[in-house]
Amino acid sequence: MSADLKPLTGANMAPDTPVLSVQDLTVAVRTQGGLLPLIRNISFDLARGETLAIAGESGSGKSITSLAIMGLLPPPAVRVTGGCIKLGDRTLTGMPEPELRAVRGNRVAMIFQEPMTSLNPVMTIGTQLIEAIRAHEPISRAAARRQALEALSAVRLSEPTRRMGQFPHELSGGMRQRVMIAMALALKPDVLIADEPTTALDVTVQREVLDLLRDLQASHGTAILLITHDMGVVAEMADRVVIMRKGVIEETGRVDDIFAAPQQPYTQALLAAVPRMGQGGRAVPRPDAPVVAELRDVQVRFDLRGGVLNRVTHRVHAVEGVSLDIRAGETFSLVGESGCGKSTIARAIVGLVPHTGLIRVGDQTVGTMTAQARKRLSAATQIIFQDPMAALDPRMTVGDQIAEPLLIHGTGDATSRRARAAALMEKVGLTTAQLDNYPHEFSGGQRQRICIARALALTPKLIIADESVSALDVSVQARVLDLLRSLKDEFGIAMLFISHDMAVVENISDRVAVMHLGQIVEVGSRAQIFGNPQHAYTKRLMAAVPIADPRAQRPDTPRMSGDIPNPVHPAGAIVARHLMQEVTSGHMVAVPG
Amino acid sequence: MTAATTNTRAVPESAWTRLRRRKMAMFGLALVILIVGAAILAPWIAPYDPFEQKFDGLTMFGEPLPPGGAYVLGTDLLGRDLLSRLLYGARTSLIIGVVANGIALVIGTVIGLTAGFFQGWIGAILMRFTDLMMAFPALLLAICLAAIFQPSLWIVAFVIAMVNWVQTARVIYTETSALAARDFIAAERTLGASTPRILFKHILPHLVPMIIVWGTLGISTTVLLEATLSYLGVGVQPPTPSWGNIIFENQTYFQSAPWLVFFPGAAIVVLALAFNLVGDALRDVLDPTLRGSD
Amino acid sequence: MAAYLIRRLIQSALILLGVSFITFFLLYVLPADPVRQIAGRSATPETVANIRAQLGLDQPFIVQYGRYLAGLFHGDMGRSYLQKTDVATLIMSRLPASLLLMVAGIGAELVVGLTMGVVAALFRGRVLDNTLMMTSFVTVSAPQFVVALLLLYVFAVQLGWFPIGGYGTPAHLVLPAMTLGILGSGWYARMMRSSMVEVLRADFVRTARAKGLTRSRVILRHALPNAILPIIAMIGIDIGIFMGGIVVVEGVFGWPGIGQLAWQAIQRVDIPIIMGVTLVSAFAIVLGNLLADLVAPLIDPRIRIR
Amino acid sequence: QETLDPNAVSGGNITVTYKDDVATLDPAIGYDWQNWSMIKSLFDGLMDYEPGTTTLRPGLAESYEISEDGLTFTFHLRPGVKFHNGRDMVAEDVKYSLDRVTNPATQSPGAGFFGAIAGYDAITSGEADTLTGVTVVDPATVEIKLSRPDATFLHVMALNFASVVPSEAVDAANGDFGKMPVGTGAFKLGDWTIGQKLVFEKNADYWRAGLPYLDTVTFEVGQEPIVALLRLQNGEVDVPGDGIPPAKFQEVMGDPAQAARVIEGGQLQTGYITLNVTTPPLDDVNVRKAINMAINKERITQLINNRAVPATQPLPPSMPGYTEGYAGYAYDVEAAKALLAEAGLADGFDTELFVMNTDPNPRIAQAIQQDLAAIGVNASIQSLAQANVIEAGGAGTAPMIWSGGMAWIADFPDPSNFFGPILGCAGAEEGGWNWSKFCNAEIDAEATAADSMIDPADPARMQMWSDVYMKVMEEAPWVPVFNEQRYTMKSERMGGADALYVDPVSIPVNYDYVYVTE
Ligand SMILES: Nc1ncnc2c1ncn2[C@@H]1O[C@H](COP(=O)(O)OP(=O)(O)OP(=O)(O)O)[C@@H](O)[C@H]1O
Ligand SMILES: Nc1ncnc2c1ncn2[C@@H]1O[C@H](COP(=O)(O)OP(=O)(O)OP(=O)(O)O)[C@@H](O)[C@H]1O
Ligand SMILES: [Mg+2]
Ligand SMILES: [Mg+2]
Ligand code: NI
Repeated sequence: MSADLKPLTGANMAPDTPVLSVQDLTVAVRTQGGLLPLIRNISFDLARGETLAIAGESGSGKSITSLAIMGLLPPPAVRVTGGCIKLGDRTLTGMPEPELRAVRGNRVAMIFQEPMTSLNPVMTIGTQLIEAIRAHEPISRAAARRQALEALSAVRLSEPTRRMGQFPHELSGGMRQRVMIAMALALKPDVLIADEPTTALDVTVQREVLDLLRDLQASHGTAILLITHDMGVVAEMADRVVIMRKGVIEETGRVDDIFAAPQQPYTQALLAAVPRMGQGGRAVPRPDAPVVAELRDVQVRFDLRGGVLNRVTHRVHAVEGVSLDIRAGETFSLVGESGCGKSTIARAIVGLVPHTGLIRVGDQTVGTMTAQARKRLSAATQIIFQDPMAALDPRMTVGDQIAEPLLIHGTGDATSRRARAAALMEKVGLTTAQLDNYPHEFSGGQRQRICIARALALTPKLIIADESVSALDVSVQARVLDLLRSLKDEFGIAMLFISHDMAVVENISDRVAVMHLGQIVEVGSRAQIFGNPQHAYTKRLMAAVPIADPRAQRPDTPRMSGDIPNPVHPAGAIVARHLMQEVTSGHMVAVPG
Repeated sequence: MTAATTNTRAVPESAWTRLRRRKMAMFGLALVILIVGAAILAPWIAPYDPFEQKFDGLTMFGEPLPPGGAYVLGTDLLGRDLLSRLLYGARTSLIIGVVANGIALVIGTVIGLTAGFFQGWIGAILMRFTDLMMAFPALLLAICLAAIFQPSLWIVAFVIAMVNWVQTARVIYTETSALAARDFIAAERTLGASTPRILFKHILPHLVPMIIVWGTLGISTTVLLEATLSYLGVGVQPPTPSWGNIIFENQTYFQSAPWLVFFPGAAIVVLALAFNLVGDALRDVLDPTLRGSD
Repeated sequence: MAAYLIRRLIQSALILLGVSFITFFLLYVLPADPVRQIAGRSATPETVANIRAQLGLDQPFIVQYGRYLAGLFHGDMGRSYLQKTDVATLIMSRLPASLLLMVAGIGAELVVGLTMGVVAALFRGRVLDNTLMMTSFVTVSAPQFVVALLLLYVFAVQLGWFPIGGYGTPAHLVLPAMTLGILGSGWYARMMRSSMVEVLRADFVRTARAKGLTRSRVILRHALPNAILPIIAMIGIDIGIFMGGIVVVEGVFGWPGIGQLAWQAIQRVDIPIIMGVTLVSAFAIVLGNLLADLVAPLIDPRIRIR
Repeated sequence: QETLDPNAVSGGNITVTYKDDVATLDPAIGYDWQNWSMIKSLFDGLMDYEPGTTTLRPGLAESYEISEDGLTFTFHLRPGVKFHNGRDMVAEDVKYSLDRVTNPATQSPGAGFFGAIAGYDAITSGEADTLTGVTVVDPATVEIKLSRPDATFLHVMALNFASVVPSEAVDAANGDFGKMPVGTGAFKLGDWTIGQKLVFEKNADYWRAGLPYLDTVTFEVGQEPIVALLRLQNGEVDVPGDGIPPAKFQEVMGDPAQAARVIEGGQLQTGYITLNVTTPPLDDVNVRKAINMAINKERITQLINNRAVPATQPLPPSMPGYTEGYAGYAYDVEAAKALLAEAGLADGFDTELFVMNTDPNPRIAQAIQQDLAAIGVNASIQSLAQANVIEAGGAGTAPMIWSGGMAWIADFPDPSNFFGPILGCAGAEEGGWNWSKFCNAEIDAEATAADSMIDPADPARMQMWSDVYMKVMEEAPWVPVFNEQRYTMKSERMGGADALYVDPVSIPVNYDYVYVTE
């Protein structure tokens, strides 16, 4: 693709005029009580070739701001009530829909938060790209196709020609996000708005997407408006940053300045909350503490059926011979890229998926269980699911849901259960007034805390936290981590912590296991893994973590553009197991080969 | 989400309070009450005996009388007062449209829910059975059952329930399978919740919107199905009136005596609509994600 | 794919077997005697017994059913008691008409219903939406016979646009298909509306708009195919409902389909015809469901056939 | 021999519609409303009727002789009659046809009519495969011997069931003769699209010179009566086979132009209620009489737009043997109540009334129900499919049945036709068509005696039949309700005497004699 810039609107424009200028923007939602502002008096400029980051906690109005720029505020309730948005010398606010349509995609493009749902599931990638191009350029289908292919190559998607004919569900999250970027960049827009482009991706993929954005910006000179709550991403990507909170701008400035000397207390708190590698607290390996959970040669396979008799033809080897011990009072972390089998182990421990091999929690062997044994197991171990929204029943009040385990286990009466639910709510930092609210009325972080409260209701011996903080913004994340840590100390609960965020893992763990394709490739104490990573895969994971310091220089990592490694094998196939070798006491590494 | 949580309501409103605020729902409810009331009070409010073939109810040539005059909605082909027959017919039609349809919904829900939740061989057997019933001509089944058992209102209601559960079962099955795979159900399992608890406390409430949609659509179809059965001679036996069989008895007269088709037809539409208004509102009110949007 | 088809066909065969058994049983216990119909009013008891024996109706149920099945496996659906001719011939001469009507009817139903649903969804909460949803209730509550006659009266008799009943040309098809289309559209309108409302909120629709596509393209190319997905399963269910409702429409429009054949056969307990029509319509339903399941992945690539 | 209509023009096509499909055109089997007259035009029997009347005349037999004892009939066949396939019709064909219709393998519903022919029992029991009573004297002469005298035998020979069919065509059809009929009639089957239409073509070689007038007759089946009438009004249909639907009756009669094309005629039909004499309390003759008195026949005829006349006895007025001046049981509620009280049922009783489920029968049943309620008899209605009502009637489980829609249009114009299967002992057994299960040996004997008389029109015989029916009325196993009148409508261009359109045998119209005027 050529590196020359698309001429900006109008010849009369001075080179230093901002491409995008937002002045006093106010967006309000119409409610029964009148207009309720969502964002107030937002102003910022975006210069050519610049990256401006908008950071801030969840619900601060970041997405609303970007949607206002695109003219895509959800009708009819939400609309712009004041201020103006200018693209070059054209005013976008109040522009009639057909004209606005010509601007969208062509001059301003947007990448949405959710790569999984932002592409039309029933259209091929190619069609979606081509139609975007042809909506703005009167060119033939063949020409548009060529252009689309170029765009796909530009985002370094492997086998672009084949991808053109594929459907979104056939691509991984990272690949879909690249398609979104290709689509946004195919028309060489002046401004690219990226709303949390990497939140849903795991570290290694996040790394690649960020690199890609930077490269494209360098070659096209596109101005990027980057929305994120990850301060690491801000530090790495942005030239300037806008900090938002509750619909207003708290602070604006150059990235270096803000990180070095934040002016507002909120910004200071935000930055303080960012977990950084190498800042882990005391780690206390407890080799003598009693074993709470014991896994021996655990294996989980999912059958894929087919054929006339619907017999098993393939199997997903999700977990392949995993053995580990979790001791009382310790935090054991499991890390690894998406699809490596972390959640499956978690589910096997609580008996949600059938397994072979031995899993013992306390004195309870997990397997085919009677209803009574099931209940006893649930009293001993609890899981906090990856997605808190999905794990709560949307049609039951949170109070009832927190009290439900007590009800199931026949503890206390209605009033005492409610009192306990109220106490738990307070323990996780929510108010008792919210007991009768429904899950959708809470923010993501709050929901996660509700899940924690529910998990604590039975005071289990082991809590499994599956990616419990990945989707939260830093300030909330810090609060939840603190909470988990204090609960662990208070009740002596053991914790299996699953995450792909190495910084968080380093902060919270006592011991760490690294998983790859269903097997553990390295296990040891936090110090051993982070201080002396042995396996190539572990090293790559470490390198992918963004550093929340604009001055830090990350060494270049080799880029991959391949698929997620595939754990599917034909039925009956035997998968080679890694041989583990002890490096130092308690630090085991898979022997390469 | 912060903004949304700041205006937390301290006292949650009951579903009824919220329902009461909706004008259309209240209108629908009023209609339902009106119809049910009319059905119950038929003997007191009907101007004439619904079975009496009035001497002055037909013209010399045996034609029914049009609306107006002594017979407000006109008379039928036997010279009976149409209004009185409609009022009494409401009883039959309510039993068919509400009770029979309700039983069908319950059967469909139970089968769909069981099959969708347990999958495995129970699910397979139930769904194959459902497929079989779907492939089986409902009308033939109805005719045979009714002929074997001798038609009466309750047999007819039973027959209608027997043929009408199939579609509901299919739809509920699909929905339940999807629900059962969701994380919050897994969460319930890890909490040690019993199967009945998961089914009734956590899955069933999510099926309510679907049940309401099929239930309200089912009202008019079952009322008409009863009429078809009457037409085939296996429905509610004459002279018992039902809205459906009034239409069917007189449908060939739609040109010469349109009132005989129009009024009962309108009654069915109003009944279905009334339940729909209430159902729609109820669905919204019971859906906590829509709370505050009213 | 082939394996899937074979598996489904085996399943279908089992379903048909079940249908044949139940129907045969119901007809066996039905309080009506086909021999009386055949023998006529002046027949002596000996004649009646003789005919009963000839038809094998004096045999135990299992023997009768076994014979019927054996016949079926040899492609023999038996002979009509009263028409004294092969049931297969009778059905085959009428089946094309029924299938044509069914396809056209479902087509009309979909066109009318889906359009109503989409329009209602686009104008959600406005007067047009309410009017359309109200209309959908009227159509599901309307008696078939009356609607059929009304259309016939207005469009054929009064306006003379179409022939008054009959079969043969496309013009003949319009009114019967329209009747079925109007009557069934209400269901689809309601389903489509809620499906469409949901899809219009989806992220990918926002993406499509962000690309600067025209409104019509966003609706027709992006929202519509996705909104139709849940409707496809409905069509499978609908074929069953359809087969039951076709009799009246065939009657009014003089459409020579199997509905009329079945109707007469039921009135006169012509068991071989009833069995034949039941099996053929069950087959159509099973096949329709299979087709719906095969079409679904064409529209939704996420559904994979295994 | 044949007097042709001087106004008649040859050629043209008419369109006739029916709701129900034509099941078969096999004369040995067809016994439906719509195929009866079609078969009449495709086939001929030895005997025939004057068009538009109930007067017998020779058909394929040019002449016939009856022996003194009335047991031997000798028929002399008309020479030069050809089947549609071109072959000459001979005496062998007559014998073959009679053998065929009586052979149990044919499953003819009309076999019972031939019970008087010698050897009938042997063939029905399977001991013989030919009727010993039928002999071919020479190719032009057939002799038929009866085992007992049968005054109605010539009528029987005029029935469709006695039609002469060519054996080679029956064999060639391989069981499907009903779909590929070959006869000697005025028309031959042209085209048959199953479920849609049949086209009859003129038989150019028809033995009645000059007939038929029409070139073709098209029958369109599967047409709802109300739609057929709309089409008639639109000029697309010439004769609606199912008549004028009740819903349209007043409209048609109210318009003079249309009313002028309506033809009214009598019909050999009686609508009645059977009272099961074996079921208490209907086994009490007083109860049956009370019920007879309770029915308001005038009102019931009004309900069907006065398209009938109230009946007093089983026979319709146009049937020979009808008792003139008999008033029957007059409508008298008080007298009825008194009779009931006498029977010890002053408070009435509960019973069931079975009825076939097609309009207007359930309506009539409701009117009957109301009349019964007036004397305290509480009858619940069982409105069922035809086959179920027939089953209940045959099994004797139905206390009362309204006959509408299922019976009884006479097969031939003779009083005996209303007795045998429906009022005689033979039909009273399990499964028979005598739904009142009325069996009186004395009356049966008198009926047999009347039928044994040789001359069917003998006034003494008519008197005997009149007696029989009067005695039946004494016992009151039926409530005769009305005799339906036929109302047919025709298109403007249809010609021919009105009588042809209300032909008592060829319903709805005698295709051989009608013509079109344009
Ligand atoms: N359609 C809507 N109607 C009413 N309020 C809305 C609507 N969409 C968003 N809001 C509110 O506007 C506020 C800002 O939302 P926005 O989506 O911009 O947050 P955000 O900063 O992007 O958060 P996140 O990091 O969670 O994506 C929130 O309080 C939210 O509840
Ligand atoms: N029910 C299932 N049927 C078939 N395959 C499954 C099933 N559940 C999980 N898998 C597969 O098993 C593998 C491991 O999945 P798992 O969810 O454990 O990964 P993970 O490490 O938790 O990934 P992530 O970080 O994305 O959550 C994946 O390839 C996944 O596709
Ligand atoms: Mg956002
Ligand atoms: Mg996971
Ligand atoms: Ni490896």
